[in-house]
This record gives sequence, structure tokens and C-alpha cells, in this order.
Amino acid sequence: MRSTLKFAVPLAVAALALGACGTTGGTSNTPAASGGAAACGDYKIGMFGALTGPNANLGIYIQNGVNLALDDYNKKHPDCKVTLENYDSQGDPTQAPALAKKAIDDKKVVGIVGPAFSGESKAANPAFAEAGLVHITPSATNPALAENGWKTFFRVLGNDATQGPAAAKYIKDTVKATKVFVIDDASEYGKGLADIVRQDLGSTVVGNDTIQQKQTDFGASVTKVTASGADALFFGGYSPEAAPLIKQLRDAGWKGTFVVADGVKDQSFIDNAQAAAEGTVITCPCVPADVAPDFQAAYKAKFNEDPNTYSGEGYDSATILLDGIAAGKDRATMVDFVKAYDKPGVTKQLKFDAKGEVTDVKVFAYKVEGGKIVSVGEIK
Amino acid sequence: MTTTTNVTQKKKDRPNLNERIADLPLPIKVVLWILFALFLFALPLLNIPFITTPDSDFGGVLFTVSTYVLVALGLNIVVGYAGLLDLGYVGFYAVGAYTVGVLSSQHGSLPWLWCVPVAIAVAMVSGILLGAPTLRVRGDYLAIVTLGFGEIVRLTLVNSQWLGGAQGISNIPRPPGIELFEVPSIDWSTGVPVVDLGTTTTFLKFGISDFIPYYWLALVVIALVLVFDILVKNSRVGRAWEATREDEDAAELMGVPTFRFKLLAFALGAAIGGLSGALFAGKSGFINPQSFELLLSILFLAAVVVGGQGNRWGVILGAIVVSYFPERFREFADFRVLVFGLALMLLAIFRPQGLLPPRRTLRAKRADARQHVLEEGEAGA
Amino acid sequence: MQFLIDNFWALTITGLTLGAVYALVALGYTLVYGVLRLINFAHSEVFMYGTFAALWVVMFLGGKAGGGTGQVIFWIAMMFVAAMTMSGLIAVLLERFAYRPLRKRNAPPLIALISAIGASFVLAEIMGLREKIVAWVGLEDNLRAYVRNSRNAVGLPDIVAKEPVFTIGGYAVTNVDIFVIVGAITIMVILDQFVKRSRLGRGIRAVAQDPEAAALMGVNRDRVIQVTFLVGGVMAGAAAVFYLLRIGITRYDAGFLLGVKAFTAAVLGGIGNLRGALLGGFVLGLAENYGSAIVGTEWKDVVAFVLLIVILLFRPTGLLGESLGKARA
Amino acid sequence: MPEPTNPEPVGAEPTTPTPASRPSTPATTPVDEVTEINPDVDIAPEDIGVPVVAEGERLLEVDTVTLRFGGVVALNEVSFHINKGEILGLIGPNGAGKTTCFNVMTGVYQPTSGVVRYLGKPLGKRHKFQITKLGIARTFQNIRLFANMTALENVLVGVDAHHTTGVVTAMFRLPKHRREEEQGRARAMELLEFMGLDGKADELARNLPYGDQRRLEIARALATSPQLLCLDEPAAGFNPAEKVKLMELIRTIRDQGYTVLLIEHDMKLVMGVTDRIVVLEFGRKIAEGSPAEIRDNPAVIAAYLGVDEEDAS
Repeated sequence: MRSTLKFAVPLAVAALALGACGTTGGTSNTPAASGGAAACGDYKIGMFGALTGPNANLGIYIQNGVNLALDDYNKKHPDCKVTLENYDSQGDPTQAPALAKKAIDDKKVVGIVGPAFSGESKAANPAFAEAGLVHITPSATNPALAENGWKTFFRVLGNDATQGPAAAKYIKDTVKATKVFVIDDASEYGKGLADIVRQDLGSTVVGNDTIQQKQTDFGASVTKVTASGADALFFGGYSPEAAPLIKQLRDAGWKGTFVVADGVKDQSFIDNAQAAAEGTVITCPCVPADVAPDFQAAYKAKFNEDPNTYSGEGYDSATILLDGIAAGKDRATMVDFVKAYDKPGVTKQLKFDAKGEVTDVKVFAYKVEGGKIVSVGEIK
Repeated sequence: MTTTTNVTQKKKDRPNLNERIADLPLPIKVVLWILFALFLFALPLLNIPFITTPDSDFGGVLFTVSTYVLVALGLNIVVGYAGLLDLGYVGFYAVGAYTVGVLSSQHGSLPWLWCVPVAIAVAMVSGILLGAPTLRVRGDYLAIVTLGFGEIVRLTLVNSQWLGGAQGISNIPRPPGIELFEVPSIDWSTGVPVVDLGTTTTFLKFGISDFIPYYWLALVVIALVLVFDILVKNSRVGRAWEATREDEDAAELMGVPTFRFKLLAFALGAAIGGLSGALFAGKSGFINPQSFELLLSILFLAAVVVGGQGNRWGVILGAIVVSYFPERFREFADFRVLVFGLALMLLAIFRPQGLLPPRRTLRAKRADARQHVLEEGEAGA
Repeated sequence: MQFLIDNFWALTITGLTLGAVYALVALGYTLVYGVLRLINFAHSEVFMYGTFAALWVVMFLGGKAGGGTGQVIFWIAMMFVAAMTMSGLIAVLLERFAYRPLRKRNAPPLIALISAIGASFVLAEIMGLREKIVAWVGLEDNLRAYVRNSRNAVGLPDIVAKEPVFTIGGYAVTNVDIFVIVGAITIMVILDQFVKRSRLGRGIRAVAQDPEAAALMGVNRDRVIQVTFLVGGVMAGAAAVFYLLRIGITRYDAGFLLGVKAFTAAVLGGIGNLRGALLGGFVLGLAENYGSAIVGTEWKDVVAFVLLIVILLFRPTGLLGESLGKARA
Repeated sequence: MPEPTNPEPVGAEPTTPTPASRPSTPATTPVDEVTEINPDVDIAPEDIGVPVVAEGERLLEVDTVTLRFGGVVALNEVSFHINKGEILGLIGPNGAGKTTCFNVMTGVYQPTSGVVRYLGKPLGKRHKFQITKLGIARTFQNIRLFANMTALENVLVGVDAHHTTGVVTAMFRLPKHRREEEQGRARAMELLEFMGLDGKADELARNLPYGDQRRLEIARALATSPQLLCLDEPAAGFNPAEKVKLMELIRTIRDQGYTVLLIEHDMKLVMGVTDRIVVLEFGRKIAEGSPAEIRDNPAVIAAYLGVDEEDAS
């Protein structure tokens, strides 16, 4: 006991010393706002998603988009800059609630871009909804998220329920496959999507398999696909598994069409699968980059690479919130602002329905050709 | 029993802290304990600079820390007392959480409080089911068997739609609360502590985003488990565990039914793991298999070993280190895990007995040192 | 079940190639366990560094699809050299910094596991952060191709064209399949002979059997331990090359899962037993494939672990028992 | 057998699992002050509900027991018996099968053929702890104390053999727990006092001097209130003065009502303390009789010829 007391005294002194320096170490490293304008609320927007750890890729692509939007805004509003507050959940639903609470307690945060994944969304969104803090997800595609009655929930991309039927349609009408094999990765995203495709394709599905995330050897799945005689394979999952899967399939001499969704729309898929990636069909509820060349150029100038999966969605989500700040909205009034929003973004027309889903959802088909992902038009 | 070795006599002139506390009169000790408990309860409201996590909600972090503490106490029975290396402890944690999830949301609508005893029971039974056939394999084999168990549990959760699959289980009810009064927090932003009436916590409202009441609940549960731990450890049961850990064959030949006691340790450990899982489910309202990865088992084990296996205060400290530091030092961002790994290595090298070694090793060391001195003395003479 | 019968050979051959990788990595666990009685938890990272070394050397040499036979052989040879060197080096460093200080302090056995876990985090994270680390040192311009997207998977250039060599039961066995299986077994036989016949091998066996007696007989224990780690690392390096040729990609966290599997294989065969590791690896590889065929791919790992538990129940020291110290190792 | 059988060769003790629990070896521990026992302390076996035979009747009987490990015959049709209240010596050169015989009698090994009868009934297939509860206790050739527990705790584990306190009883501190704990401590302290170790009750076992460790092992075995106390080379590593003390101790233990089986290398000690002696060689019994008979038995002399008993171990 005495140790605790002894310990407490110098701690208090240290705290006072810290306090004298002007910061408590308890607040974030926000640069002091310079503007003295009355309208300037010294606002922040939050970026909620995996920024470190094994799932960080996606989060960083989104964050890049958000940063680009912030740069645009701050260039236009040099007296009243908005800063970004990162809530790095590592994609882990266990960490998400405490981070959400942190964001809620920081009254300067007027809106959140994210949460990036569906799992962490389920853990964090109830708290946001309770606090009335707007959250626009650029990447969580689970359809059920919109069904929870969260008034603060918005999604700037089509959910799996819009993409799945489009993928099925493409396989049926364009690929004209008669025997389709469907594999999912047991993830919320992959399985959800694959189940919709299975349902829509009905009897043309000749076989099913489920792999696990982080699996690298697909010997048994490859045997199942080749033995089924399928001429097309739909894979619901992400690029780390898609690359070795198609590689091992091609090594085993399978010649059919490989169809995947937006989780695989990623340059690393092509880099890793190389020749095996050629001809892969990728569906994505995202507008081809050539539709928004300015965004692409700006992104490339800042980050020295092409915009990646969900960078554009990140940019759009942040832009909506920044427009709200420019319009003088605060946390309480932001919800209605977003609800009424209707402007073109870099990925699509940004307008939401009553559930918070974006209304203008187009699913595009892409193809891997010559080591590049090229658009082959909208799936109608 | 009082110790009357020359060690204590030699140290009489400068007694260490533990001994000084032990020498205090009982009423003062009780008062000190109460003050300490109050401090723990008030911790998330005090917002003490430097201790409070800057980048995540302190109440939420404290809750996470307290689940780790609970888990570490449970695992300590298995690893520290009975000497069984368990690398799949997260399995029981998951069983507890999912039992609550299934009964209260997925396939039923029981209130949380009813689910908790069931969760404990189911976890305990799963511990017995795993332990009964496998506790006969020894040492490191047990490690891989339990690791396998943890993975089997996780993969079953991922691949079984009945258990919600990868989507997990949402809308798990919260613990019942009574809203009595508001507790203000302390604000340090001006440098001096000021009572902040704007930021308050409702006493025992188990809400969606205020985690402080959950932390209080967890503290109470920890206190209960601690009392249980102390009572059981200081009995025939605790001695039987220790004897089994020290020398299984000799223990058996001294009349200890070692298998039965190992199984008991396993079951009790599992039950406590299940209890913390149930707490976690009640607090987060949503669970999915992602929260029960293999890595967590390893962190749990690290908590026990880093703290000092076999010493309950040590493993509590270990659990705090393992769960609090990564949250406190979020500013390391991407380098967090790297730094954590380095810290584990350094701790292993410089505190091989753990942060708070169990009494037995401490005393053994002291006695060894004394013997060393004696030998040197003889050699010199 | 019918599926398994129909595709028996396809499942068997692919299972064996996977098993070969498990077996080689399992050797590292088994050797270290035999000598030190500890689970070298960080061995998975030793393997992972091997995969990167092999990959980088191919990138450095400009390996790509369509090389001539001589070129391909040269690339693969260099992959082995690079991976074995890297893995061996990492293993030795691991011993030096994570284990030896503990041994000197007579730490309890479990604490070594913690140190190993720490080392495993450190090694994996260094690889996962290589982009930032290289930028720190200021070499990002020179090394960009090697460190880009360091949290992402990286693919091996298609240096080997997989050609069917012969067909068995409807499955076209490829050159890579044959290379992996035959290569792994050859390396195992060489190791077996090394441990059995060489002076160092005898030292390893002596320490495994009775460290104190070995010390009295003049065996330098530290050196033997170092050699054991080195040999285990080199084996993991070889496994890394086979893995890359078969799977084609690697990632900073690729070691973890494979390490768990390889350790399972080692225990399955009887940890501390070299031939047990070989047998355990192959059994595990086959079991995973057959299991996937019968109960579904999603239960593949469950099948592997259930098999392990069942085998340990009936043979508590694994299929072949613990015997690094005994003559038949 | 449910437990994995020990694959080690005949007579070898199972090795201790971890180095931490290995007690210090006699070579490195200096022999401290010789602890005196207190023969007056009453340590008579407690009534543990086991039927007791009358003084001089057969307590345990080894009936044509054979034990094979693979192809090796460790015991070959060995028969002898122990009477209540006597001190029986079991001797033989190294590798004669003494410890193996011992292990058969304490249930560590099951005989391949033949039977061990205890109180007239076959011992049969039982768990080791059950045999202890029946009243057979043993010490170990190479000390196997619970190294990181105190001397008192070591003895308490032995006393606990006949206790039934479980988790629930302990958790609620039910009267049974309190009663068992009080009685147990009293008995344990009695035993420690008898051994002259009462001043070291709170020392860790591993820190005790070698002689005290030996004595503590005996105390721990006595704590299980055995009908039959089996001592496996209790004099190993002792100097002559200590051996004399040990003889005294064994006699006192017998006088307090215990039956003692003694395995020993040291002929002088065995001859001096035992009532009867059984001699084994290569797994066979070659002689049985009073010390005087054994001393003159030509087969025994042949077996021991050239073997220096003092250095044998």
C-alpha cells in the first residue's frame, strides 16, 4: 500500500509539470487552429479503420483518399483548417468500441469516415448511432448493416446484395458459363457475396467450396474445381487468397474464366498471380478511374501510385463531411445534411436513401489484360 | 507459522516494503485496502495524466484490461498452479462468449444475467471434455493439443452458420442496471484537476458506449475470483496442484490423484475463461470469431508468464502489461507490435522469473544466495 | 467419399508436396526440441525470412517466365543458397539473442517460450515494416522493388513453367511436384546421415540424450546448440524454396500458420525424432487433403488438429516416439 | 495401464520431468549440522479405515511374481512376504531388480505373471494413489521432494492422502476443511518434530541440507499413515555417523507401530537393523532369512564377492 502512495505523489507532481507546459498528453496532437473567425469550429473528421496490422492495406488506401479530400478543403479554407483524427482499430471488433467512445467524447469530431469493415461496424456503430455522430463507410459492404435502424449510418458504395446479382448476371450473360464453381473464403464479405451468386445462378452451379482466410495451399480445392469440369469459377474473397488460388488452378491446367469481386480489385492481385491473373473478370460497384481523371491525377501526384480499392470512396466520404463543415454544420446537424446530400462524387452521384444506402449504384465489370485492370463497361 | 531463519533476522534493520505492510496493525491494513479498492473504482473517472490512454477511451481500455486480468487469473490456475501448458485458452473464452450470444440473441432471448452461469457451466464442461482424454499426454504435447483445441473452436465458429459464421452474433443484451446517480469525472486539461460535471457516468447504467460501469462490474468479478483463488489455493486442492506440478509421479505415490486434480484445474480455468467471455459478450453486444484468434491465447499465456506464473498478483500485473501497454502507446502506431515483441524479449531476459515471482522462487533465491555466501565464506576460511 | 476415390492421386500428390514443406519446417522444431526441450516458437519466422530471401534473389537476378533450362536451374540454385543462408542466419541470431541469454540465467523453461513469442513478433514485424525501415535508413529509392507494400503478399516471378511429366490416375504430375517431393526426401536423408555419422551430429545426439553427460564427455554444448539451430534454419530455408515454387506467394505473416502446422507435424511424428518429422509432415499433408475431400475444405485444419489429438491419445509420444538421442535417429 | 509406461530399462527410476524440480544432488550440497530426531514424539499411524492384521501376521505377500520388459526378464518368479511389525531388508547387487520389485509392490508396474497380495487380497490393477491410500508408502532412491514447496507443505501433501476436501469445501471454508486442515497441520508438525525438522517447517524443500531432505522424504511417506513403509536406499550419500542415526530412526519408526521394507546397498546397515533379509540377484530370489543366516549363505557371498558394497551405488 505504501508503495502506491509513494508512487502517487511524484505522479501528481509530474502531471502538474506537464500541465504547466500547456498539454496534458491526454489530447491528440491537433495543431492549434489559427483562425479566429467565429464560424471556425476547429473541427475534425475521424478516420475509423485498420491503419496498422495485417488488415491495414485497405485502411491506408481509404486514408489516402480522405487525406486528399482534406488537402483540397484546407487549400480552400486556409483560415479554418479541418484536421484528421485517426482511430486505428486494426480491423478488430474488440478494439472498436473503445475507439468509438473516444471519437464520441471528442466533441470536435463532427463525422467519421468508416468503420472500414463490417465486423467492426457492428461493434462500433450502435455507439455512434446513440451519440448521433455521422459515419459514412467507404468499404463495409454487408447488406445487413443498413437494417439496424442506425440513423447515422451511410454507405457510399453498393452493398453485396447489389454486386452479387450483377456478378451472377455477368457470368450468365457475358461469360456464358454453363458450369460454374463457387468458392468463398468464409469471411463475412466473401461468403455473403458467394451465397448471393450461388442463389442467382441456381442450377448452373456445379460445385461449392469454402476456404479460409490466410490459407495458401489450395490443393484440394483445385482438385475439386478441375474434377467438376467447371468453365467458370466465382471466388468471393480478397486478393491475398485469390492470387495463389488462381495460380494453383492454372498450374493444374484449368482453363475456365475466373470471376471475382471488388475485394480482389487490387494491383497486388496481378503482381502476385502474374500470368495466371490474365483474363480474370472483376466486378466492382466502383466507377472506373477514367471517369474521374482529375482525382486519379491528384492521387498519383500525392502518393506516387494509382488510386487503389476504395480510395475514391474514401475521398467521397470525406468530401461529404467537409462540405457539411463548410456549410456550417456541427455534429448535431450533420446527419440531416448528409441525408439531404446530392452531388456528384468521384465514384458516383452521392445521394442516399432512407436507410443510408447510396442510391446510384452501378456495378462495373473489369478485366485483367496485359497486367492491367481495364474497364469493360457497366453490368446492366 | 512464523519464519525464523537468519535471513529475516539479517534484514530486520531494513525490512522491505512487503514486510513493513505485513507488520502494520490490522485496522490500518483494512483501511489501506479499502482506499486502494476505491482508487481502482475511481480510476477511469480520475483521468490521471500519463496513465490515461490518450488515443482510446480509458474506460473501454480498463474494461479490456480487466478481462485480461480475469483470464490471466484463470489461466494461472492451469499453468501456474497445476503446471499444465495451455496454448488454447482462448477457446474457453470463446465458448463463454458464444454461449451468451447463442442463448440471448442467436437462438434464444434469455437475459444476460441468466446466461452467465450457463456460460460458466458450458465452458467448464468443455474443459472437462477436452481435458479428460488429453490430460494424460504430457508437457509440451499438451501445449499443441490445447492449441489445436483453440483453433478447432475458432474454425467451428467461422464455419458454422448456426453459430453465426463470420458475421458473428449481434444484439446481445447488456447486463441489467439500475440508474441511481451520476458520477462526475475529473478534468486535467487545465493542468490542475477540476471536477468536470459535464462528463459524468451514470452509476450502473450498462449502456452502449459508456464502459465504466462494465469496468466496475469486471472489478467486482475479479475480486470474487481472487477470493475464490486464495481460498482454494490455500487448501488441500492447492497443495495437490503444486505437488503435481513439482513431480507428478511422486505426487501420485503420495496419494494425490493427479489426473483428477489436473482435470479440476483445467475445468476451473475453463470456467473462469468462460466467465470472462460472458462479460466480454455482455459489454460489446456483438461478437464474431475475429475476437478469438489464436494470437489471443498466446497473449494470455504471455500475461501469465511475464507476470510470474503461480503468483496471482504477478499474473494480474502481467495481464495489465500485456493489455494496457499496447493501448497506452498507440502513438507507436505501426511499430506497436514490434515494440511489444521487443519488450517481451527483454522481460524474458531480465526478469526470467516474471515481474512478480511467486513467493516460492523469491524465497528460494534468497536462500540460495545465503547458501552461496556460506559456501564462499567456507572457501575463504 | 466417392470424390476422394475418383481423385485419389491428385489429392495424394498435392498432399505430399505440401507435406514435404511441413516436414522440412518440422525438422527445425524437432531438432531444437530434442536438444533444448523447448518449442522454438519463432521458427516460423525463420522459414518466412527464407521465403523472402529466395524471392529477392530471383528479383535481383531478374528471373522471369520463359528462361532457358540452364537459367532456371541457376535461379533455383540461387534461391536455395539465399534462403538457406538467410534462414540459417536468422536461426542462429535467434539462438544468440533470444535463447542463450536465458540459458545463461537458468530461466524456467516457459520463459523461453515468451522470449520466442517476442522474437517472433519482432521478426515478423520487421518484415512487415520493411518499407518504413528502409525509408528510415534512406535506401527506399534503391530497394523500392523489394520492400514495396510490405504488408501485402508478394509473388515469385513465374520462373518455372509447370509441365506435366506423367499422368497417374487422371492426375498430371508436374515437374514441380516431383522436384518438391524428391528434393525434400533427399534433403532429409542427407540430414539423417549427417546426424548419424558426422562428429557434430553425434554431438547433437549426445546433448539430446543427456546434456550433463555430454558436457562431461567434452561436448561443447553451446556450439552444439548453435549448430542445431543452424541446421534447423537451413532446413527451413530449403522448405521456403519448395513452398515458393509450389504456392508462389509469401507474406510477412506467412510463417505463423505454417509454423503451427509444422509443429503439429513434428508432434504427430514424435517430437525430437527426425524421421518422425518426415512421417508427421507427410501424414499431415495427406490428412488435410483427404479431409478436405471428405468433409469439406473449410474443415481442413479441424481435421488436422483432430487427427493430432486422436493420435496422441493412442500414441502419447507421437507416431514414432521421441528419439533424437537414441541411435535410430 | 492408463499411464504411459516408462520405457526406461529395468530398475531405473523415471527421470524427473523438469530441471527445476530436480533436488540438489548430494555431491554439491554440503552436509550441514546433523539433525537429531525426537524419538519420543508419538507418530503412530492414524486409523485410516484399513483392516489391520495382528503383529507377526502377513501384511504383504509377493507370490511368484515375474515381470518382463519386452524381452528382458526383470523379475523371475520372486516370492517372499512381509510380516506386520517387522523390518525386512531387500538386498542384492546392482541391477538385481530391487527397485523393480519395489515398483511392483507399490503399483508402479504391473507384474507380467504372479500376484502381489496385500492384507490377504491381490493388489490388482489400481492407480498409484489408491495403493498409497491402502497403506503402502515409499521414499525414493534419488530424492523426489516437491522442491518448491516448504517442508511443512511437503508433509501436508502426504497427510492429505486421506483427506477429502475439495473445491467447494475449501471455497466456503466448510467445517470439514477446517477440521482436516487443523488435524493435518498438527500431524505434519508432529512428524517434522519427530524428524527434528520442526525448526525448518517453512524452508523450501530444495534448500534443505541433503540429510534433512532424506528425512523429510521419510516424514512425507509417514504422513500418509502407511501400514507398510518402503525405504529405497535411504542411506545413499550418508556418512557412517549419519548411517548410525538412520538405523536408530528406522528402529524407532518400527517401534511406533510401522512395518518397514528396506532396500539398501550397505550391508552393515541392513544387517544391523533388519529382522529378516531377502536377497535378489538377476531378478531371482537367491536367499531369505535372518541377518545371521544371510551372512553365512554361500550363494549370497558368491553374489557379493568382489563387489564393494560401500561404492556400489
